[in-house]
Amino acid sequence: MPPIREFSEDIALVIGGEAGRGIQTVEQLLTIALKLSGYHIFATKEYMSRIRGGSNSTQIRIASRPVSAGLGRIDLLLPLDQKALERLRPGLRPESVILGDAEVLSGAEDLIHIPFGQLAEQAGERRAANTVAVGVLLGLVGQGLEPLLAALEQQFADLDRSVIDANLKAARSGFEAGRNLVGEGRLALCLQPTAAVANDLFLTGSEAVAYGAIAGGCNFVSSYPMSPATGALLVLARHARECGIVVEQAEDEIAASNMALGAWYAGARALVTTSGGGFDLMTESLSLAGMTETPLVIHLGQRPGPATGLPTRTEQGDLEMALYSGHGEYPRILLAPGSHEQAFALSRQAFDLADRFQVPVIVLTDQYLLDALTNLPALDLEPLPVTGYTIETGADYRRYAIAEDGISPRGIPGRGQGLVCVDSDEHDEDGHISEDLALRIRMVDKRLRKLVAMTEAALPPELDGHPHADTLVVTWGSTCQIVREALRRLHEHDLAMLHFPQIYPLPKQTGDLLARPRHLIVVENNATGQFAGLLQRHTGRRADHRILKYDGLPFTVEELTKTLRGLLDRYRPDPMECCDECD
Amino acid sequence: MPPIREFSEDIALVIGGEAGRGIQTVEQLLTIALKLSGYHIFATKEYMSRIRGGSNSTQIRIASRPVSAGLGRIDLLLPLDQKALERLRPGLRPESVILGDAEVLSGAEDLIHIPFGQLAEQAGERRAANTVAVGVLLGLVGQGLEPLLAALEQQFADLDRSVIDANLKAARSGFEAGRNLVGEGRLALCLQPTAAVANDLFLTGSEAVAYGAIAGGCNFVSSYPMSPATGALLVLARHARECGIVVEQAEDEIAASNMALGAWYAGARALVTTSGGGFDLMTESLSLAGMTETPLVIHLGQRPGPATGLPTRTEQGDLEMALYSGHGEYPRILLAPGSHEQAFALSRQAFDLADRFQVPVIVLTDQYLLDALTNLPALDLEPLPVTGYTIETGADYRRYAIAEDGISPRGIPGRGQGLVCVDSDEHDEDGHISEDLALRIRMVDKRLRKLVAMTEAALPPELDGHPHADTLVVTWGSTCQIVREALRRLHEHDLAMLHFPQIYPLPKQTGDLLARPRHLIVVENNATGQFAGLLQRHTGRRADHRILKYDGLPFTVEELTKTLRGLLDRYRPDPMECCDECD
Amino acid sequence: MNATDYDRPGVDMAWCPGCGNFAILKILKQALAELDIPPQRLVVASGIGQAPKTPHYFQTHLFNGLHGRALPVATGIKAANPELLVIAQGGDGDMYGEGGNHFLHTVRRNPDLTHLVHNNMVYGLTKGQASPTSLPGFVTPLQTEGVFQEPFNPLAAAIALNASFVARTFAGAFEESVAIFKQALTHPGYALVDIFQPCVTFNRVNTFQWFKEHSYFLGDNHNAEDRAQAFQRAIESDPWPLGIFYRNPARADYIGHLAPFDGDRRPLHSRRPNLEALARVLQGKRAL
Amino acid sequence: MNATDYDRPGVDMAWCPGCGNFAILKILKQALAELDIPPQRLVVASGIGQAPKTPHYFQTHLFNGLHGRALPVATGIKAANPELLVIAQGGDGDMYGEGGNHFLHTVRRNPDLTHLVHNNMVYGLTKGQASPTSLPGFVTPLQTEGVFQEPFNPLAAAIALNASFVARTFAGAFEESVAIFKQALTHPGYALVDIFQPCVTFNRVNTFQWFKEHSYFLGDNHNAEDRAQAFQRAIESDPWPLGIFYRNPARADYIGHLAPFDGDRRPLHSRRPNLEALARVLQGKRAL
Ligand SMILES: Cc1ncc(C[n+]2csc(CCOP(=O)(O)OP(=O)(O)O)c2C)c(N)n1
Ligand SMILES: Cc1ncc(C[n+]2csc(CCOP(=O)(O)OP(=O)(O)O)c2C)c(N)n1
Ligand code: SF4
Ligand code: SF4
Ligand SMILES: [Mg+2]
Ligand SMILES: [Mg+2]
Repeated sequence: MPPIREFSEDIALVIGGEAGRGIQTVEQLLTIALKLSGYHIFATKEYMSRIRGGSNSTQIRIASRPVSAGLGRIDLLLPLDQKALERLRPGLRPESVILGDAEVLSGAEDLIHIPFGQLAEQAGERRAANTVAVGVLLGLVGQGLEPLLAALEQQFADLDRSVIDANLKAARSGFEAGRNLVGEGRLALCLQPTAAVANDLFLTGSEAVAYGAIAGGCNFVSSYPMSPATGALLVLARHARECGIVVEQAEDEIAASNMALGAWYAGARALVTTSGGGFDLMTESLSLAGMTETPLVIHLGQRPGPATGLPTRTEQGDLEMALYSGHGEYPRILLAPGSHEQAFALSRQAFDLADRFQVPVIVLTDQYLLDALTNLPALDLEPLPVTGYTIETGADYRRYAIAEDGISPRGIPGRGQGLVCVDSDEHDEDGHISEDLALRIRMVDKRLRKLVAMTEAALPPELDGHPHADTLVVTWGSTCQIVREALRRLHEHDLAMLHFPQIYPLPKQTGDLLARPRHLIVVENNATGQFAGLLQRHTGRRADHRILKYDGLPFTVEELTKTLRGLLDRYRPDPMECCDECD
Repeated sequence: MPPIREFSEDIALVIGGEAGRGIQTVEQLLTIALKLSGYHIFATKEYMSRIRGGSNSTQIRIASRPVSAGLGRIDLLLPLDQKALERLRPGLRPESVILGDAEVLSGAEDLIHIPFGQLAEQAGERRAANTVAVGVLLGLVGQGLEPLLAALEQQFADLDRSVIDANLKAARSGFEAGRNLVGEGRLALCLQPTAAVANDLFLTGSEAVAYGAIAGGCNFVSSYPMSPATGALLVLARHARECGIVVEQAEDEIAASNMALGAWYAGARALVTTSGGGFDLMTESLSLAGMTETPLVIHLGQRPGPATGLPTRTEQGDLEMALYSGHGEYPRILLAPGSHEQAFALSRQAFDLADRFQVPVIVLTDQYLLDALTNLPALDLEPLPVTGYTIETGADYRRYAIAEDGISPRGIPGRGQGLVCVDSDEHDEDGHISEDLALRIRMVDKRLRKLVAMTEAALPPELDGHPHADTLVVTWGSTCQIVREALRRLHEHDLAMLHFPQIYPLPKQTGDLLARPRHLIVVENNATGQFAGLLQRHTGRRADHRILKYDGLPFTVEELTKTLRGLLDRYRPDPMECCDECD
Repeated sequence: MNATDYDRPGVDMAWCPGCGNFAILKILKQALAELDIPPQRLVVASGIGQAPKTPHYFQTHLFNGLHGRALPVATGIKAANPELLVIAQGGDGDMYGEGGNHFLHTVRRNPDLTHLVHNNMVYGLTKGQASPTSLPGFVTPLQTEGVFQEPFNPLAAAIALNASFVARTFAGAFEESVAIFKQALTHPGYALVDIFQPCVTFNRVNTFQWFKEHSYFLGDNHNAEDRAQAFQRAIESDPWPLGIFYRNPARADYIGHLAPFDGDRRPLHSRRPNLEALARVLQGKRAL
Repeated sequence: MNATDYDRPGVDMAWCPGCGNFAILKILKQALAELDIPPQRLVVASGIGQAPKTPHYFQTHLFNGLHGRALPVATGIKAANPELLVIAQGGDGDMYGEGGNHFLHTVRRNPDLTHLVHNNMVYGLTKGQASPTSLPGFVTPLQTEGVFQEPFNPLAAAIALNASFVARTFAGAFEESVAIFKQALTHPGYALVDIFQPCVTFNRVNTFQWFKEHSYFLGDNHNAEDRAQAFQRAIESDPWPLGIFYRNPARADYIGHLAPFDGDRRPLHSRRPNLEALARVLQGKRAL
């Protein structure tokens, strides 16, 4: 019998299994039951591009305090099959615990065996083995079983009553087995529930993006399915009726973005959601949005490229594409949320900015963030001034009247007496084709002039730590919370981080902020350091180190902690000053 | 009677008229006749996006020595209609001469009237007025009439004999009228013919690109028509039979680039030719080329964007798009010819580089260069090692065998016993889908590793002037010769220019070359200074001045001379040192 | 209204003298006038080419977008504001070449649009390459040995896709064309009108005279609700029939299937974001 | 050859157990074996989806490109080397959705390709959204109130485009399918085979059983050279006919119209660049 293992405060549970064999149900039941029991949750997924088979896993951080980043370590491993055990075992530490059914797992002597299958059979439903497993985990945690029973009722509502009952029974016997493990002193999970968490919101990144869009007044979405961006589309489709959203699955991405432009032109607030390959096909419309000054919001869920790449994995490899593609010269805005709250907030803000500046706004996320599930106390639903950017036209309306700030008042067909003419050719103030080359200059200048106001309105980077810290770690997008937690672990007062929710245009203060630190480190989930390149181009400041990762997986808190520690040690004038206690 | 006007050595003749009314025929007849008479020619066009009407013009530089850039000044104006006269008149200088038919032109007291219409009528063909005009110009130049007569015979070969004869007669009477002007001492064009020029090649930029492609082994072109890139396609179509080229007008640009990839995969050397909007649609295939490591050559003829923009004008606004679009991270090569010779050489080299490194190569030109017509003594037809980059496969062939330099031997289906499997997903060495994340890293590294050899092979920038000059002017693409001529006019020994035929990867020495001068000036035919941005990103060196132009027209030698002169004056420590004689 | 009410005085038209586009513009203005459509209610989405310049030449709202992309833009406009009368207008290359995929799927979707295709069997604006409808043997600077592909038959394709309204006319037949345009404009659903249009500059084969001599209007005995019969007539060539080939009144209405318009056809621009609904949705994300 | 000669032992197949793709792979291997096609002469160009993974699972050259783009890639391959036997393979979303425009124009071009479309009436790889061929009423996480668009009818469309070979079969009909595949593979020109394929995971409506019960093979009395008749049969639904609907032996050969292959079918890779010809061309640029 193995020694007692005790985990406290923040537990990393990993469930592994093949696609289509219930791993997703286990995750859903368990996370919701845990959250309803008052635990903070941060769950991330890692899966193959196939519908059935393969080997996927979910990491669920169960914690007594809010958590918002993925870990590298595994405290508890729940392999649903042999393949999962073998694939995930190399990641185990000596203190890790494997929980499983010895009947389906072999070669794991250190396994804490629980006869999932047998208990399920006893409950009257062989296929309820996974339900038993969920019960065991809840038993280990030690709060009530009720949340799980309620979740089961809901999840299986469409099934026969007898199946539901068997599952409830299975959950109960799993729960008891879990309690027994604790009672026998074989395993102890020492977590503090917080009552308020039960009432928290519980969202994936995709949901945060979609709800943010709705909050931003999105009432039109046209897209073509593509991982990992389809999630947000499905959320909008689910609430289309309730929230009043036109949902259109286009024949291709070209149609999707052109429909969205048509919709914006006619007064809707339209979104397209896609990934890199789909974005390529929209670059023509991006350029069209630039020339016609039609607002557009694109959600770009990144995944590893080039081409089809790794369709279900994560990467931040599309920044430069988002920034530079679409021919010709015209302003655009790039936002990149670093958390679920920010995904909501920026997705919402994207609509405001697009409408205000009449430019395309691109929200860059990635598979890691979109699929991550977490609890949050609340989201900001105070109404933004979502109207007021368009006008009721008079009979003498001119769509492209030369404006000092570059922003010509935008009319909408059917609202007012004016005719709203927009043109992809270079045009006159009325919106009609023109080859007046002096006018050309005025129009280019007008469009580019918006950059002044856009830069002024740019979301400021968020500093964490002392503004004069010696070493500054820069993040953009989904790496934010991972780095933040790593920094918390390093608790070095001469180390700060700067997160950029807005990638372009870069806020004015960027140059100053980057000029200060002696050491500049940029963290990116890609192979070439695209944001570091952008910073250098715009501020002249070259990153001293770039921490890059491009195997399709997100960074983990531990690996960043270690890499940063290594760099700090190199930066320290006298390495002897560094003591072990720092860690 | 106006005073005698004398022009020597280098004459700027401008012909203006509406589309579809013979201006093109005038230009063709005149340029070929002049070239056959031994004069150096550089002719550029400026035209509206319409088939008939509007107001277009052609500038023909007629010179005693080689010329390869457009001027701003007009020495001789030949307006074929009133609109042309009015539009072009503001560009005239006091010493300019207007030649025309007072019957169709009004309000031009300074006009040298020649009754084109009346002479044509006398020749028996009212519509031969333009032929008369060409005759007059040849008469002014004073060499023989034979080249024009021969050109007329050829140009009008399909017409009735009586029409041809009338035109020949018209040409003769025009010629006499021209000789008379000289004889009367009203006008003198003092040009020195060079016998050898008569036997020079006479090419547009489009032809240079197309012939370069053929020299590079191009035997497949699939494209969708788009100005200004259609020209090269038509040249290839014209010689398809003679040179053995598959020519396919695709249904759209997406099909065009995918066909080209299929063709390369199967062993052809394929080209696509397009402009910015079409390129947007190809970015998906660009990324595919990157992942599958299939060579691809794209000719990108730039025009002012965004969107439809100014379809028939010129700009260098697509550099960043060409460099960064197509999702994910993979190497590519960007070339940008600065002259007709270079258009031929780089277009040819593009095939070699694409095949050698198994990457997409983009050749950036623009409307100015593509439509410009000039004479050249010769082009380099020495065979390049156009084969040898692909192998005959063995049964154990692996398309993506990990290679030290990143370049896996490329096989072709049907050549050898091996199976050639290429995949847009991340793949194993065999070319089959893989989700092995450790392999992912090796494959990313393999692809990006090619950049080392690609950088080593990068075409060096071309320095004109002293390597330690105080001020360095940087050019890329078609501005090269214009700047070169401006520098020649400035003849400052502390001023040099550096032209980049290769934009990416930048050659290693770039940083050093840019670090030296005290003043760095970048000249670009766009609004945002894209190449200056690229240089800053890659070398850290910021341009002190960017000379930009974005009205749809190319720079002229005069305006660059003036702007550079102004900058040099500002740079000079003591402006008093500058004397007027310098100019 | 009068056709002249749509005039834009002083506009510089970029078409060649004698181009069939002038006739089509005249037909369109007449049909709109007879239907009393105020310019403020009319939006024309167009692509790039000679034909798509049309909306610049009369009084209308217009979205002159990219080559091939008028249909999805038009669909987006209609789906954002069903009160507008929406036309998608362009050339044969525009709509059947670059935009072919949108054609297929717009027909399947069946939004209430009028689709006007100026079919001159050539690429006009880019100076005379073959278009998908160019006839075999047509020689151009690009198709130097003549077109050999099967010409795209838009009518047969639309009928195969079960389009709800399929017609063809000839720019030279003013009266008949006005009548067909009016039917298309008032048809509830997607309506295709392919218009034979002479291009005097780049198509010296399919001239005004040629179209006139090689086409005729379907007689009264044609039953436009019989799909097989419509197909049979659509694949006829030389002479080419003109008229309304096919009509399917049973096709579902697109707008009615969009959640926000079920029982409420007000344009989206007149609606406020529904933050209460979102609050309810989010409330649901707190519990199970 | 034997079907097993195409096996790739030990390959990990990403399809769900019971998926119709297994049956199609088996049919394809059998047809290739009976026709004695060595893998070295065969190239499969495919897109992205579940169906386009097929060529990874047997011995063949393959170009597994992008979603929707198999047809132009296949055309490029064939036009670079007419000696290869080229298949374009993919799903219904791949070929009729994203790739719809290529479908239209490949049919017009008529290159000698076999076009295999695994039609499961759903987007498999992206987890169950509607495809262009999904039937009305089909409910998905995206089409939450059911599909309402007209389903895309690939056979009717291909016949409208005057395709040179148009067939449909069912993955569950092994013998008949092998025969149809063999005809398609040996047909000189573009040959479409649309294959009803059950998706056991995301299409619970159009199951194996459903396809079996709702389809039947055309009898001997069907005249595949009669275009109108073919169209009539192609628009029939429930039950859906299977078999070879249409064949047009008169369609022109694509390769024969490409200048380099006129009288010389050697692949382009075996040819040297023709610098002499270029020199002649350039010589011409010196004179008039
Ligand atoms: C993406 C893209 N590709 C190509 C072009 C160039 N282009 C402009 S119009 C046109 C074709 C014109 O032919 P058609 O659509 O038949 O219209 P027409 O001029 O004959 O009325 C082309 C190829 C473009 N503007 N955009
Ligand atoms: C440009 C682009 N858009 C979207 C996708 C995502 N995607 C991959 S497969 C697929 C559809 C799969 O359906 P289908 O073609 O019917 O094939 P199946 O999986 O059903 O065999 C989609 C939308 C993609 N890979 N590329
Ligand atoms: S080129 Fe043809 S289509 Fe275009 S305006 Fe002229 S005649 Fe009309
Ligand atoms: S999802 Fe459907 S099509 Fe894809 S492998 Fe599974 S059963 Fe086959
Ligand atoms: Mg046309
Ligand atoms: Mg499918």
